[in-house]
Amino acid sequence: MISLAQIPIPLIKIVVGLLGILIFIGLNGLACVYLERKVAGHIQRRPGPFEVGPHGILQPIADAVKLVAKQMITPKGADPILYWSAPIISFAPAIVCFLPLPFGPSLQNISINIGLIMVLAFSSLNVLALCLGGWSSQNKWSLLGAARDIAQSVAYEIPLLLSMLPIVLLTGSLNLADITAYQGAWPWQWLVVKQPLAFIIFFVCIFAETNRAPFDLPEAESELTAGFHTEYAGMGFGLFFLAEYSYMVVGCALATILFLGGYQGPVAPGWWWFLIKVYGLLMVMIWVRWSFPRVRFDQLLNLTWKWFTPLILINILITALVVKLI
Amino acid sequence: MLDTTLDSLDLRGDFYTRNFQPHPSENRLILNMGPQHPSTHGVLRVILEIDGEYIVRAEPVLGYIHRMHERMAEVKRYEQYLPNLGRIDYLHALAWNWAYVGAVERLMGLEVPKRAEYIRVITCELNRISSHLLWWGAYLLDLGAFTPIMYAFADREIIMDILQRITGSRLTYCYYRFGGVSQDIDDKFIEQTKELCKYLRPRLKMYKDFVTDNIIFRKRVEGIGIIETEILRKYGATGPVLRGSGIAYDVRKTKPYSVYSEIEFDVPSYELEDAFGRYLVRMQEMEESLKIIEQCLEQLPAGDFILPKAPKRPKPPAGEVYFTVEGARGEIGVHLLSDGSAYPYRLKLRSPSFSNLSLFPEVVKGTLLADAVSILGSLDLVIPEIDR
Amino acid sequence: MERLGLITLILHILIVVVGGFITVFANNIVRSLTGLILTLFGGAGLYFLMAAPFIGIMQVLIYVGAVSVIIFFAIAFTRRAQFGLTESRKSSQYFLVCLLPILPVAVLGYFLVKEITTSIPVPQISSVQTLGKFFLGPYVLPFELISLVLLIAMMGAVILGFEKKRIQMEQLDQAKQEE
Amino acid sequence: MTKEGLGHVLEVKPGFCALLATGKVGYKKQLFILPDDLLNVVKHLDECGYALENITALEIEEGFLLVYHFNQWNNGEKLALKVLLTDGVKEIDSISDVYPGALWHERECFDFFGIVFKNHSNLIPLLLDPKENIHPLLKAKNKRQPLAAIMPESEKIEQYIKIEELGK
Repeated sequence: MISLAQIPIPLIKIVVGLLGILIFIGLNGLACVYLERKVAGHIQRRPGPFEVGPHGILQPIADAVKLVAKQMITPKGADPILYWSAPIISFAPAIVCFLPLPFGPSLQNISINIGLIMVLAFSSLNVLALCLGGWSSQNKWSLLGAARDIAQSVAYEIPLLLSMLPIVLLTGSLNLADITAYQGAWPWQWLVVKQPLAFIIFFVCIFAETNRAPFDLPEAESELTAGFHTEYAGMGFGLFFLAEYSYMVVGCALATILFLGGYQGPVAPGWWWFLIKVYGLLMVMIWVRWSFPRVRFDQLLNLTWKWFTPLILINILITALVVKLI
Repeated sequence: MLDTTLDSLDLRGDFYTRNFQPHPSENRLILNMGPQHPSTHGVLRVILEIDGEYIVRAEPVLGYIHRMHERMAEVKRYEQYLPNLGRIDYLHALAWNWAYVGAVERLMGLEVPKRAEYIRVITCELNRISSHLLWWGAYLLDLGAFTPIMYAFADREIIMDILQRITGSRLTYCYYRFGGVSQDIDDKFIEQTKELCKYLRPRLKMYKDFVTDNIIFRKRVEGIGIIETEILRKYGATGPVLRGSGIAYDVRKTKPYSVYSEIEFDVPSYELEDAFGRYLVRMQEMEESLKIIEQCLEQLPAGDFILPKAPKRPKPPAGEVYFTVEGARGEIGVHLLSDGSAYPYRLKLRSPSFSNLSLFPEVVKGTLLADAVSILGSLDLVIPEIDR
Repeated sequence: MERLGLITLILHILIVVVGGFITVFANNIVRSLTGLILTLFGGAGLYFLMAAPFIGIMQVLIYVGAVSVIIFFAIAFTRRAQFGLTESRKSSQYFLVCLLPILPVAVLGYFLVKEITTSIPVPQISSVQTLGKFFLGPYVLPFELISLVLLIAMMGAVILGFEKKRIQMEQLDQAKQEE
Repeated sequence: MTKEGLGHVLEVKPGFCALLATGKVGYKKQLFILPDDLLNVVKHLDECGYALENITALEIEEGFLLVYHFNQWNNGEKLALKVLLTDGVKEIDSISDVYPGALWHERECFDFFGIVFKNHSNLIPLLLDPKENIHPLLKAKNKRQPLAAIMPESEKIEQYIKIEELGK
């Protein structure tokens, strides 16, 4: 028998951390659903959810209950194993993405020296899940959605990776805690001041990465009905949904850590600063979604390949020169 | 063995899919857009042959809400058929009302009182604005913007409230009668309408800032769905689709009916030939409609709102009449043949959306799927009107 | 701790083996690919166990996240995959398939038995900086050559893409003219 | 089909079209032609820049009357072409080669009346169920009226025009 004391401490840390992350993802999903609906409501000059609980605060729970209680339908002719593994593949890597994020000065699950790449690697798995789901649904709209998703990932993935390089060049580290520590507490000490172009490109690419409007091409309700998740019902759709919100938070958290000073703030640094910045960026994402039309597919490719990639390459070159010279 | 299974797979689908192409070539996909699809606005179905996302061929399939209005006309008395007209184009119901009532009036030689004509113009233009507003919201929804439709509906609600007080219904109006209208307008209506005009002008300006000048929107409509004049002529397109290509043909101006000749207004037309041209025409038309309404309210004469001797159960003399009015989607025509009995002998409804949609396969060839949605939206289709 | 490590190792080997079997025996091309991805994942896990997390993550980022997705793109749109068609194999094919892995196992096994190397009990974690210095130091030529190959591959893809687009447009024009 | 019923039907020679009085109908011009001349006339109208507006049909005692509505954009002047199919003939040339917009209108007529349009590229039901072979606008024999009863104006022929001179 293994006694409790024999269990290695890192393992306990990871298990506790994972539990914490799962709770955070769940709560974040609820908060995001409420936020999205409420902000959308106010943008559209209507109150948003108002019936369940005061100011509709319990609406996300009602939504969750509805999703869980719904029948899970497998379409005729679909590949059942791949069909049901797709939402799981979409959701599971999101948990890993949270591991190296420093929420606060001492609130980091694993302090890995390649944290940035780890987040990127696991967030790129979402594409795979989307194509599997789209392909296995045995629905032509889903298939088109999957195709769009792959082409889109080819488009945004490169400028997204490149836009982080200037930061890595400046800080000389891939550890997210180090990058946060490199920046100061005051806004003019943040890296967004040194790298405004990289920040803009990074943030726009995050929209594409999370399939949010105006780059929600794989879903594109008005064109592909619902794209890759046309056929999903109940928690199958729910997991895709949760994954989307998780990736949104991961994207905004990365932007916060890389460009906005992470958990550092002018007064009393701590995890609250981190959350304020992350949810501030989330609000921007929601705001953009409800204000802009969708771009066309080739326009996204043009934007990323013809504008973002050359611009960010020039940016890297200049950064490298400056770093070398100073 | 593989080939035979492929063959049998290709032969799936209904009559129209099989008729479209029994054997699609390699790398091409036959796709059914509709009958339930978010951007076909109703139950239109378009069979597409796509290569990647490029559309090689398209064929609309109609008839999902076909109700045989023309047959219904032959078994109903003239006055019994009136409510049917509101159900043909549910967005601009009053124009259809007018087309039918006008045709019967012309056949019978009824002279409509001046006040009734003015009331008709006011209500019809109000209805046109509400129709264009809904199109505006729905079109942007097609392009992926979720918010404008909420704004459009909020504005449209005011117009519907105004019309509801007078006509008694909110959507499928049956307001016009042979020789006039069913109910006179009152001071409150006039006051509300004037307020609406004051309210809508800055709103339209806001819509321009909010949507028309948006770069993403511009890129989605400019140069998309170019329709040449020759195609428009051969397919008989009318309305904003025609005026978006630079031809200022408007029944209200070219062949004025009712009191349109006494009112000053412009017929907006843009020689852009693309979806943006059609968009601008409709946006401009709302302003023109406001102008018409304001003038009519000023010039509104006193008098009867319906001919005192108007027949409740008309029995027009034998003869033929073809009466056209300008609807929100184009020229609405009613071709009526009477044999002198209380039932129409034959009634043909010429719907503008029908002709406008028929050129869609021609325009959509070689465009992307996303553009097809944009083009379909820019034609402003109302499916019940096409299917009738 | 050691027992835990052993369990993890066996788990990863199992993932690799199961993934490999799925890849070979699945009668649907997309399922095969999924098996391949599983194998690659197991491989990434093994790198982690060998205290080379950078390589492991790169495996996930490049092979799973990028290469597999591109392969998916290529095969998912073939007609066979589109309609979910499956192929039945003959038993002789299964035999050949089983025979094939014996070769590398034999070669590797021979060297393992012949020259037993002593492994480091606790592996050292090499930092990214060391790796980078290696790539731009002693291995600069192969490193640059690889980037050149990648560049050429990218250019080729672009050229092929343009070519295909041109042919498509010609076909469309022809279809228009025919009407 | 008695000769008496046909007595009202306009006598048009091949190659000519009869210009009818319009009265209050709402057209600028009304032309009555023989089925064989249809394509010829439509080609002339195409050259004159007319837009196709509508195609409709009705069943009368003599047979089927097809009405083609054309329109001119610059002045809104409408022109109606009327073609009578007598003696149980249910076939007529399709004008879709000249006006592709006619494709759907003709399909609709095929749906409602069962009139077959020759050289139509895709003559399948447009609005009705393709499985049910019914033509809802056909009238019972006792309900059919003669042409003169529903179109009193069409008795008055103003003049005959040679088709070649139509454009003038």
